[in-house]
Amino acid sequence: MLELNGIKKRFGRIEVLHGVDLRVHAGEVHALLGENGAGKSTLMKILTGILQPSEGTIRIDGAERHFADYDEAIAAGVGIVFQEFSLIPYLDAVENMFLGRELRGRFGLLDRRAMRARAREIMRQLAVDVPLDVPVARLSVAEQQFVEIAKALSLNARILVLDEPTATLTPSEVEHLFAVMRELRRQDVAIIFISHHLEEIFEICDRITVLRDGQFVGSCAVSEVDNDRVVEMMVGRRIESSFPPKPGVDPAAPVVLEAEEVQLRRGGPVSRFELRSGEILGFAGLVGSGRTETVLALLGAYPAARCKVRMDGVEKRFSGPDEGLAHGIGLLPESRKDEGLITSFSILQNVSLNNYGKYRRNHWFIDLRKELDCTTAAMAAVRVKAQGPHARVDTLSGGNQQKVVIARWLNHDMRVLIFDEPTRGIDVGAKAEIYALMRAFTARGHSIITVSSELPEVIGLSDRVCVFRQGGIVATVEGADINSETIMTHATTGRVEHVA
Amino acid sequence: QDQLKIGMTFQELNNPYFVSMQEALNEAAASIGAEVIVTDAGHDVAKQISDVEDMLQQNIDILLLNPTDSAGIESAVHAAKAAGVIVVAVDANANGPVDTFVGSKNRDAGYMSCKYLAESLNGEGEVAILDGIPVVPILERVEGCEAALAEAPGITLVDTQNGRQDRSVALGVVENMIQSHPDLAGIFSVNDGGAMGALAAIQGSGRDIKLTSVDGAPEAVKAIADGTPFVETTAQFPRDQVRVGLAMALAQKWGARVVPAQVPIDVRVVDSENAADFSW
Amino acid sequence: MSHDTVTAPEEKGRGFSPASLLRSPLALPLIGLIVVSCLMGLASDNFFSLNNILNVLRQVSVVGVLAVGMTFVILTGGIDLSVGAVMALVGTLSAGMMVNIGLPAPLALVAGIALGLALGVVNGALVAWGRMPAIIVTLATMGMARGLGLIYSGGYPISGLPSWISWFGIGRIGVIPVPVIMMALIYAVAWVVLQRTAFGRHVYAIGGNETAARLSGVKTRRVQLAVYAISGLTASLAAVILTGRLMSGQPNAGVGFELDAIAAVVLGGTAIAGGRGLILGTLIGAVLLGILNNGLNLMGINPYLQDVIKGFIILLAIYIGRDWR
Amino acid sequence: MSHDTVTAPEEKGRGFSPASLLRSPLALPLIGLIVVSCLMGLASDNFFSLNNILNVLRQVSVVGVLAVGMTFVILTGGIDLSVGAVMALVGTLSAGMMVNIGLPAPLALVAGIALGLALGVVNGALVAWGRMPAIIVTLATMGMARGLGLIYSGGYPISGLPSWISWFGIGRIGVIPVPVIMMALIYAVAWVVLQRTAFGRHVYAIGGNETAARLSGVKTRRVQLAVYAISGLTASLAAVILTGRLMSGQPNAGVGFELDAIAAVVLGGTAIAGGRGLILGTLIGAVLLGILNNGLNLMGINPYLQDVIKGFIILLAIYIGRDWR
Ligand SMILES: Nc1ncnc2c1ncn2[C@@H]1O[C@H](COP(=O)(O)OP(=O)(O)OP(=O)(O)O)[C@@H](O)[C@H]1O
Ligand SMILES: Nc1ncnc2c1ncn2[C@@H]1O[C@H](COP(=O)(O)OP(=O)(O)OP(=O)(O)O)[C@@H](O)[C@H]1O
Ligand SMILES: [Mg+2]
Ligand SMILES: [Mg+2]
Repeated sequence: MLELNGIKKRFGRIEVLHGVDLRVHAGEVHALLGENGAGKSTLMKILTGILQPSEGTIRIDGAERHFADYDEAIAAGVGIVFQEFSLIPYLDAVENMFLGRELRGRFGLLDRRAMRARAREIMRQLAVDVPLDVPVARLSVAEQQFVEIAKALSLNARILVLDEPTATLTPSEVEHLFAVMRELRRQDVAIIFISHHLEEIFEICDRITVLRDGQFVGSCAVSEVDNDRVVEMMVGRRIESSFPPKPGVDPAAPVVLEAEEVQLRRGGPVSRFELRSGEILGFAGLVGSGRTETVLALLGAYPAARCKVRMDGVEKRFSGPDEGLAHGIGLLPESRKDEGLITSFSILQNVSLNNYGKYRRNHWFIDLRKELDCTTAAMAAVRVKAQGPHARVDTLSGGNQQKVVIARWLNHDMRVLIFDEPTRGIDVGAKAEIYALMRAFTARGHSIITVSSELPEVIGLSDRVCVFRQGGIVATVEGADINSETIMTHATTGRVEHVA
Repeated sequence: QDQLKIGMTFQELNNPYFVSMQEALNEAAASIGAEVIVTDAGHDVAKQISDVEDMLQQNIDILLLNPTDSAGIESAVHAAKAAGVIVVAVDANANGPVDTFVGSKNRDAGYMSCKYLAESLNGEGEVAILDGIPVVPILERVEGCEAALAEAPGITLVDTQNGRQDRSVALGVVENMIQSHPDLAGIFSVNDGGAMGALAAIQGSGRDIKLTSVDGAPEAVKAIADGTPFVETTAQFPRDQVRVGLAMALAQKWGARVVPAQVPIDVRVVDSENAADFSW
Repeated sequence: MSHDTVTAPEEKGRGFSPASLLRSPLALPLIGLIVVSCLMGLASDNFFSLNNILNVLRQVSVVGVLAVGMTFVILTGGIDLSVGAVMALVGTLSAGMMVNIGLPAPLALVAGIALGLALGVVNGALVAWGRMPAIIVTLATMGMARGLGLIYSGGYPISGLPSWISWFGIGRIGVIPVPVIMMALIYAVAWVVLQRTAFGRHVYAIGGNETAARLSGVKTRRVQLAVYAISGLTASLAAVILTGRLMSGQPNAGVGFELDAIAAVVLGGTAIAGGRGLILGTLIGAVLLGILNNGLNLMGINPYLQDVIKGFIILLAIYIGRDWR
Repeated sequence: MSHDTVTAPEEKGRGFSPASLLRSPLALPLIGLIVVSCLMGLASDNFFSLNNILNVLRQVSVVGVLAVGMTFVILTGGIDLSVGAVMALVGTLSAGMMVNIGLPAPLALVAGIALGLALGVVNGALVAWGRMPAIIVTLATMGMARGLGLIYSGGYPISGLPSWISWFGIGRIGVIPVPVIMMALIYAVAWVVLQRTAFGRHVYAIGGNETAARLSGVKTRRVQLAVYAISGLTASLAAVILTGRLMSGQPNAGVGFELDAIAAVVLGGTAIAGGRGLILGTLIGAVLLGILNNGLNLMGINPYLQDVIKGFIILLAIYIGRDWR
């Protein structure tokens, strides 16, 4: 039904797609796989008219098509959920879903009732309960993701592209999404699905196409391959277990950071936890369970009702991430584009952003050479694929942008790193390396808190796991208790103590 | 021999008063075959200094200076003299070695207007002053006005507000004045621009308030002739100021060693009786 | 794990309970208006007279109308510094067409309005298709419009208009001044357009996130063009009122009015970065500014001091309201 | 996958090859400068004389210095409309301290500079800690500063300064006018601060993405405070030059200079939204504006027409340079 032939794409002098083919049939879920920067998003942008191919053709139902912009693609029945959000922060979910395609009633005025009813229906289909009346800026990242998905569904597209829709979702929500995808498949919609979670591929997809460095590697049915084979196609080599062994934390290890009382909202639950030297503490929980807010509150970046923190046994009250930084605590935020990167900066400038102490000359001035050397090393450590340290980060693929933020913190001499969804959008190969770097960091006696919605990641990486539910920690599990059943039980049914 | 080059810098050129001055200058220069360069400072002294500097780059022989501020322009006067240029201040004086100053008797103008106002109110009632941009000529008019009002014991000055010599600003300011002083009987405006705004406000309110002003602008004269509440304007003679100023400069150019340091130009009351015949 | 884990959305009341009113973005501008009015009322007896209230509204009308177009522009994240100059140019040329060319007055007014619209379209085209920053485009067109007005009039105001033109400035229907009625109508239309049409939603969307709006299929350039055109249109409607008030075409009228219009928009709770704000807030902001001018005049405060007080009150109002922005 | 997949970093040439110069963000402002200069040179014989070039630079110095602080502010995504008024207030009060209070002149100048800095700090505090939009904060402080200057001086300029003050305005060292030297020094310092210090990078970072900068530990509020303080500082340095040129304290000076400074910054290629731009671009922009004013005067163009031409050339320059923004 859909045929992309020999698609090439150049940005300036650099070719990022070298003649890619893609064939998708009606009523199939087709996985598009590849490492970060392989060209998946670029290919999808070409399909949807957002970028123009330098060469190559697009055929739908055998007819060659040119889309000058996304609107024309929509008219031809092609819809996409973008990897990066494209919602209007101050409009509500309904307005966002129908933006540019509003339903009109009398006198050409908006038919708000009809749009609302339609939005409710789509949300019901997705089995999520997203507030429809508040500005989407106030929704959690996952809720925003659902608004994005709902928006694409409202197009009734015949070809639907989902670019890493699950990166911010927890397993149960992924299930809801898959249910909807299966339903669409029954209705003969062709779905192109991009994800770095390979188990999802095996669960939902019918066929796969693999890209590597902008090159077409191969296309086959899912049933013909297994996990290792897919990884090999993507990366060009085998990857052993992605999680490094847990060395086990000495129970006598000193407590670096102790949260005595964190209460996000007045009257809400109070959480306590401690972070020991040399450990990775995982924060698990459902979307909106308050993990992000808790870590922000630690640093004073979220106005919690109460927040009592001790560092090395001394009571501290951080007024913001700058003070955290001064005490050796770094935060990698949840949303790289809005909160992590200066998109107009180069990689180099992003990496050194808060670390000029390292490259000072005569106390005041930046030592440009040292800055360049350190950045090049940091980039190599996390494998940023880019033209060089002076490339602007907004020309990088999503995963590579994430790596830049990680490189910023690993380049720093921090004692505690707080990573909120650190591997969002990162490919399997790079993930393993980042996990190894995290372990290397704790091996030096430092500590990490990692918030993750990916259960396997929390389980495979953490020495201990704090499980969140409804704004507070309901349980802290260690050792053999770190398994999906226990964590999910706590996360869904754990008792929340409400304190006045 | 080179053509004579005359530079004139105006404090503003979006005011009929200075526009007519410019017209008279152009006519006069044409009659003697001289070249004229004109700049508009827009009430910005710094720009006026730059304008003079630029004119000096063009080797002018005569600088007619209508300063937006007497003190601030001093360095430009020095620069001009240093370049051997004859400097005549027109309408407002400038500090520094100016050769001649030609200007209205502004204090008299204010005095005459307010005296007229007091008399037309039969010597009693509440009056207000519509002030303008604080530059010397305007301040002198207010001073003269206050002196005249002080001579009439039955007159009380109840309000002074700033209309910035701008018609639309003055309109709003006078509307408010009229609201807050139910017994207001007269208004003196420092210039005709502000007065036209005040006139609109008075007419809009339907109250009987007499208005006087300074300048003699065509619109004001017409309003006076039409028998509106605008009863008098003390006319200045902008065309004559520039003609006299140019003459003083030419006299020096021809070799005169003693020219008057100041040539005060008289002002004249224009009211309903002589308005029909008056123009700049 | 079912969806009750997603915290239930707090139902936003559709009705107007006092609490919902307090949470509305209009609440703070309104409170500011009430507080300032009361202060002025205490300080000056005349303040609360019907006559004075109508007086204030009439004075507000010119900036109030300018601020409507400015609201559209600011909502998209732009700015229009040319409104005062466009107003002056339109007023001057309309008057010129009546007096110098002898065009029938209604025709001249319509031609003037068309001209304002055209100037707005020029601004919009430069911003939307030229991809130039609005602040600099409109700064340049501001200078150009002023210059053109002065060239046309030679620096003289143009008077001698048919006397019925003053109806737009000082006429009344019943007790209500005509400019106040015009302003009210313009605000009503603007409200419907912003709140009840797709175009209005697109204006907000562009201010919220232009790229995202474009990717959603909003014709962002066309909308941008339109908001500057609207701003040109309201500037020329303001010119009609002003011409009626001044009974002449004034090439140098309205200097600095763009700043007053911006202040009105922002005092009314509209975010200067775009995306958020209500047209009624702008009306409140414009009235608030008008009351300040009027009240300080009524109190007979030294005009220099008035500037200081006005600045201070604007800061205070914005400071109190800043969480809503 | 070894790191040869990390494509070799394209060495950013430290040397100045012609190609790299063309790709630099300074290229277009520079081309604009050269084109306009040539046009002016063709139209007027005097234009390229050394005397006239120094004359232009001297005329540029006041706005040029104001534009330095403005560049810092705009790079963070802010704006400072108060610079002209602050300059006037500082000049007026310094002059007042010399003339009325009899303070020794150097002390009065230093006190004036400290005052300008303090006013900048007030702006910065309101923006950074008050979380209020810069445009409205500085609009209000602009009005307040003007009002205060007028109240202090009663509207009269303050003259009678010690004559050596004029050295700052019209003095020369060798052939070079003192204000030009001051301007050059200020630009040099600004360049080092922006390009070679952590503070400078943070200025750019805040303009690029304030949230990201804050979350990564940049003291965003302190940096914001600092840029407005710098703007206040450069405004008071401009006041020293201006006082030297005017030999008096002028409460009405510098009306509209904030717009000239903004135009210089934007003509120089700095994005009005912040995050991108170079201080040298601002210098080029300021000189470009100065050349326009000077050249149009030298050609003897009708002053009304000058505004139109200036607006047109600004639009043209920005239009040509827009891809770099
Ligand atoms: N505007 C641009 N200018 C220059 N290079 C670009 C631009 N956009 C993308 N690229 C480059 O194209 C390559 C492919 O990027 P793309 O976003 O398609 O990767 P991806 O496969 O989606 O990766 P990820 O899994 O990380 O999302 C990357 O190397 C990226 O740096
Ligand atoms: N700015 C905001 N205003 C109002 N509510 C918010 C805001 N940000 C988040 N919330 C709500 O707070 C709750 C907790 O969000 P938080 O982001 O801390 O959860 P999380 O456990 O990190 O989940 P996620 O995976 O979504 O990041 C969510 O229900 C969310 O809707
Ligand atoms: Mg991608
Ligand atoms: Mg989170």
